[in-house]
Amino acid sequence: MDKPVFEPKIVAFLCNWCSYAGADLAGVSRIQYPPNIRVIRVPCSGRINPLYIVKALQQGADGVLVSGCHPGDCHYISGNLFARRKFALLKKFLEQLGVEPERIRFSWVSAAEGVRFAQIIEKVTNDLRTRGPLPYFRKDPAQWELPL
Amino acid sequence: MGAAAVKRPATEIAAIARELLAAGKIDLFIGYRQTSSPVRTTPCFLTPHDDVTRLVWNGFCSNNLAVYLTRMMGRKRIRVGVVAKGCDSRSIANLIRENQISREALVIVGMACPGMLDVAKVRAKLADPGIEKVEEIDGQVIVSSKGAIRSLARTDCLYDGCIGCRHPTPTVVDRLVGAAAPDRKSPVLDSTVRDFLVRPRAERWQIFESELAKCIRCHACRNACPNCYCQECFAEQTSPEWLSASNDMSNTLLYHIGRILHQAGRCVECGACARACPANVNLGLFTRLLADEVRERFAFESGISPEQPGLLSTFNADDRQEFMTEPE
Amino acid sequence: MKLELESGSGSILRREDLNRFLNLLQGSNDLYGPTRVQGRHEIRRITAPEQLDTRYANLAMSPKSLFLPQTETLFTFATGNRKTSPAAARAGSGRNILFGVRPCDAMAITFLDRIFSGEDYRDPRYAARRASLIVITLACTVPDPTCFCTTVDCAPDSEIGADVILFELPAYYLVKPVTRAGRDVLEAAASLLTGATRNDWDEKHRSAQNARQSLRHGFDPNRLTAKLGDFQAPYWEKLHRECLGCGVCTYLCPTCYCFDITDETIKSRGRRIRTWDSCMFPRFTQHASGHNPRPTQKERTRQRILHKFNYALKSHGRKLCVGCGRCIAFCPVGIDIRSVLKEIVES
Amino acid sequence: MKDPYLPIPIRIDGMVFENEARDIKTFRLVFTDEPNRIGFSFLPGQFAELSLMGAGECPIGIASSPTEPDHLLLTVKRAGIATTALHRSSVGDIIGIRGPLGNTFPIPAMEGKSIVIVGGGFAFTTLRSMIKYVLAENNRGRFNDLTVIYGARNPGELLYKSELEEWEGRKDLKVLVTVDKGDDRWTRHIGVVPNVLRTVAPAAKDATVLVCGPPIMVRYTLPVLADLGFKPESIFLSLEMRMKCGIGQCGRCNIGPKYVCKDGPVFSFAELQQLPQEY
Repeated sequence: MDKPVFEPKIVAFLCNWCSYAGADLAGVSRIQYPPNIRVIRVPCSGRINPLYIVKALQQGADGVLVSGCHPGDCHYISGNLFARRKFALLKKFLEQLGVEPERIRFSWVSAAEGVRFAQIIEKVTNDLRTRGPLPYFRKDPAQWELPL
Repeated sequence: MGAAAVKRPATEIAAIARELLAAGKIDLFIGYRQTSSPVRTTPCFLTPHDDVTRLVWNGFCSNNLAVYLTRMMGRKRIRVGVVAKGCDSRSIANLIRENQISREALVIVGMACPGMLDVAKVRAKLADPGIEKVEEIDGQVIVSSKGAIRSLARTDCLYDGCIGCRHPTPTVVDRLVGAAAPDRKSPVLDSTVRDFLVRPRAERWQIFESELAKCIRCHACRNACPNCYCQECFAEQTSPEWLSASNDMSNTLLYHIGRILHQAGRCVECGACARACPANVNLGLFTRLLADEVRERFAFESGISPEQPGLLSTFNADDRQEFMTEPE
Repeated sequence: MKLELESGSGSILRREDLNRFLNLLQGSNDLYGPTRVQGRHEIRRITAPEQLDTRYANLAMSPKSLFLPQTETLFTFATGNRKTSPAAARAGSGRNILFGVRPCDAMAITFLDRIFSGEDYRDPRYAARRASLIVITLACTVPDPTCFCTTVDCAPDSEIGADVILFELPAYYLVKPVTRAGRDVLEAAASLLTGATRNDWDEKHRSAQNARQSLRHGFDPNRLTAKLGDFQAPYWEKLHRECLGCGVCTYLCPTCYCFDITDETIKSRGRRIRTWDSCMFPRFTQHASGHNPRPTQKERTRQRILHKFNYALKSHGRKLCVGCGRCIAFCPVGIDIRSVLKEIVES
Repeated sequence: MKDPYLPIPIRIDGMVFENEARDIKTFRLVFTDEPNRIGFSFLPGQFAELSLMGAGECPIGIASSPTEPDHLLLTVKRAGIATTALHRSSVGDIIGIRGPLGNTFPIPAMEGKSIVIVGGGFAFTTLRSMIKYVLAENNRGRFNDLTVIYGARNPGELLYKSELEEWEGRKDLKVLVTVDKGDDRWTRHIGVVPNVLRTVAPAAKDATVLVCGPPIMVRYTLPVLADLGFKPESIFLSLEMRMKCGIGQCGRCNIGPKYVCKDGPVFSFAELQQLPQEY
């Protein structure tokens, strides 16, 4: 029997104006993409507190994707450009500490890019299938019953 | 010029404090005084009628006094004079920029800083750890213990963080004590950071975990940090609750990742967090990872002036974005 | 040989036999002892005697986490359904030997006993851990500059809280069983012990006297209690100014026991936990309404000092301090509780 | 060994909003198990830790009287995490309870004497327990006159409205209900509690007074009681503090050397005068 493929849980923070609409377009266009993402709609990628990403990993996500409007297209003019600085530092910092690059992803997807959205989800999911579950950092109730 | 013209820094600080307090220019002066230990100073708070001769200046004045400014000034109309080393002045510049304290209510007595002494390094070089007296003369640290006198090179006794100090002279200052030293151009990447980064990924995470396994979550690193002035820290927020009260590894990692991320573009690498840690966690390494990345990626140095815009409160349209995910 | 509990009794253990001695005591028990971790001495579970290292003035961390873990599961439960079914946490079994704590830390354990194993309410988890524990104290010969045990009714050779005490003398250890349990546990190592003589005791007394002489009060401890009666004294306005409110002093203190009880959940599983807390933290006393009876560091510092040196005397007849000096050694801003108390006495 | 931290299960049998602001609810709780019910023996003045799994515990004064043995009543204001979770729960839910905790009103010392009860706003809960206790058929003869003065900011904030009306109709106690600000339908007193107390002027001789209310009410009530001739020894107050363990271990609810959870919550004013003002 084939070994069952690991299906990662991915939390996707999508901005309301572009990437969420892009995901919506992928849906109404019947474009197939892996069902591994759990979407959280946010007003803007600039709304993302880096702690959301870290906390998602701690609480059971195998990976996190944040997606917003392309630079220049932000509904709030520049929210995504402020976000880009934060994301650059967060991603590099966690990678330096030893977190695999595949676990934290950022992308730009516009409301018209249903295909692109599906492709990104495909890529993110496939990479994490190869990586396997997050082996560290996660909250684990199994450790609650430690013998004295 | 006669020898009398060369005042000891402590005397000079005391004179400035006396003058400022007497003239009613400030309500409070914050400096250092010696504790019962020859290798420990403690913050010293002086009001107009207090004795300014208690003030000292030596290699053990490592506390970053900027941490008291938000506590003591805040929204109160109180004018403060404060002794500031290079790193402390950068913290002050950040606090002014972040609208936490008023520049007008502050007199900064800047110290040309020769670097602070790490007692652990001094002790490690002595046979007997019972230090009775310490003098610092011409780049030497002269330590007396039980009749024995040892002379150590000052450079061998500095805190790790002080060795690579880029801004020994205060960046924002009203009165300068000592001769200004030029900013040093240390390598962008600190050597301890380089050593860490050449290790395989899994090993890096393992080092991170084993260091933080020592953490007892007293949050002293946060309380000692001038940047950490939030009324309610994420570590103690209950809605949303970022962290439960448990000090399990997962929570400890989240706390430290969160704390360090909040320092992005703000940390001045004063080392207050690492020195405050009672559990000897190598916090300097992890905070410096981010500080180095800030320098490398954005060519940004925190706390250079109060007018400088914050790293994360601004952007460039052409900021690098090579880390973004593209479809295959 | 026969071991007696009477004063003046005791045995001699050659210094080179210490590891063998502990090995024999350990038997099938768990042994916790001092080991060097990155330049500091800490209590760890010892699996091989070579891990032991006794060259320290005091341990960096107090051993209180062995009895009062920083995080402890009180019970677990399932959430999400309407029924909750708390299940009590298991308590440990078997015997543990704790070797190498200093007399101050041993004395501190007796304070914790009063709180968690007192007359009113007994915590079964604490009681189980405590009942399984044999404390072997290592008396002090060279106190640290931060030590002040004699100021607070403890001593470098105090036997309070110990089951067995070892006095370190130049050539050997003088071993004294303090409790019946201590005497029983020593039987396992009887082959390494020889009877002590009056000379050995004289030597011990000299050594203890030397250690005691290196400790100075700096103030008259007897005047402290009277001075601390004034809740509104002007010194409270000043004593807290340096304090950053970090809680290092309370977390490292061997007698500080204050704790929090909270719930932690992951998905459908949850547990109620008891975790260390500190009177130095603003939220410690903050009501759900937002009202805080100790709103600033002034009130919190006052609480810590009064609890240790005044309230504890009233409710337990003892100061809640053993003079281990950790709060002095590790305070991030160099606050020295001795200087603080001196200032109060001299005010 | 009995585990003092383990809550026992209890079912929410009913709940009712008490005030117009809809942030105070009274919960009727029924033990799921007869031995637990019998084991939970308490007297007026005591409190219990209610346990909401996942949200934690909250210390709540018991508003029912031991003379109402079928259930417990606890009146809870929604404030923090646990009380919010409690407000959100439904009838039929099983929650946890630890207790009874703390001391009681000084019942033996009150026997044969008159009782004056002065309450304000939401702090009337354990006073209700005391009133119900005194009014119980077997108990009424043990005590002399009972005077109740109860005030709230406005009529909507009064607790136990229908019971107040019932008490007003009875002959064996005197009830005075007042509000700071009335509305169109309000026909009873208007004025703050200390003023009403001064007007009513209950006799201090052989009387005990129990005071529970917001700090501002307590502060202005105490001088009036002194003027009326009440000695600090015969004035009792019930205090509130942040609590966790409820058994004097966790170290946060102390006023001086006294722990409110264990040595209180009921203190005589004479006792409180000996303690620092830190509550």
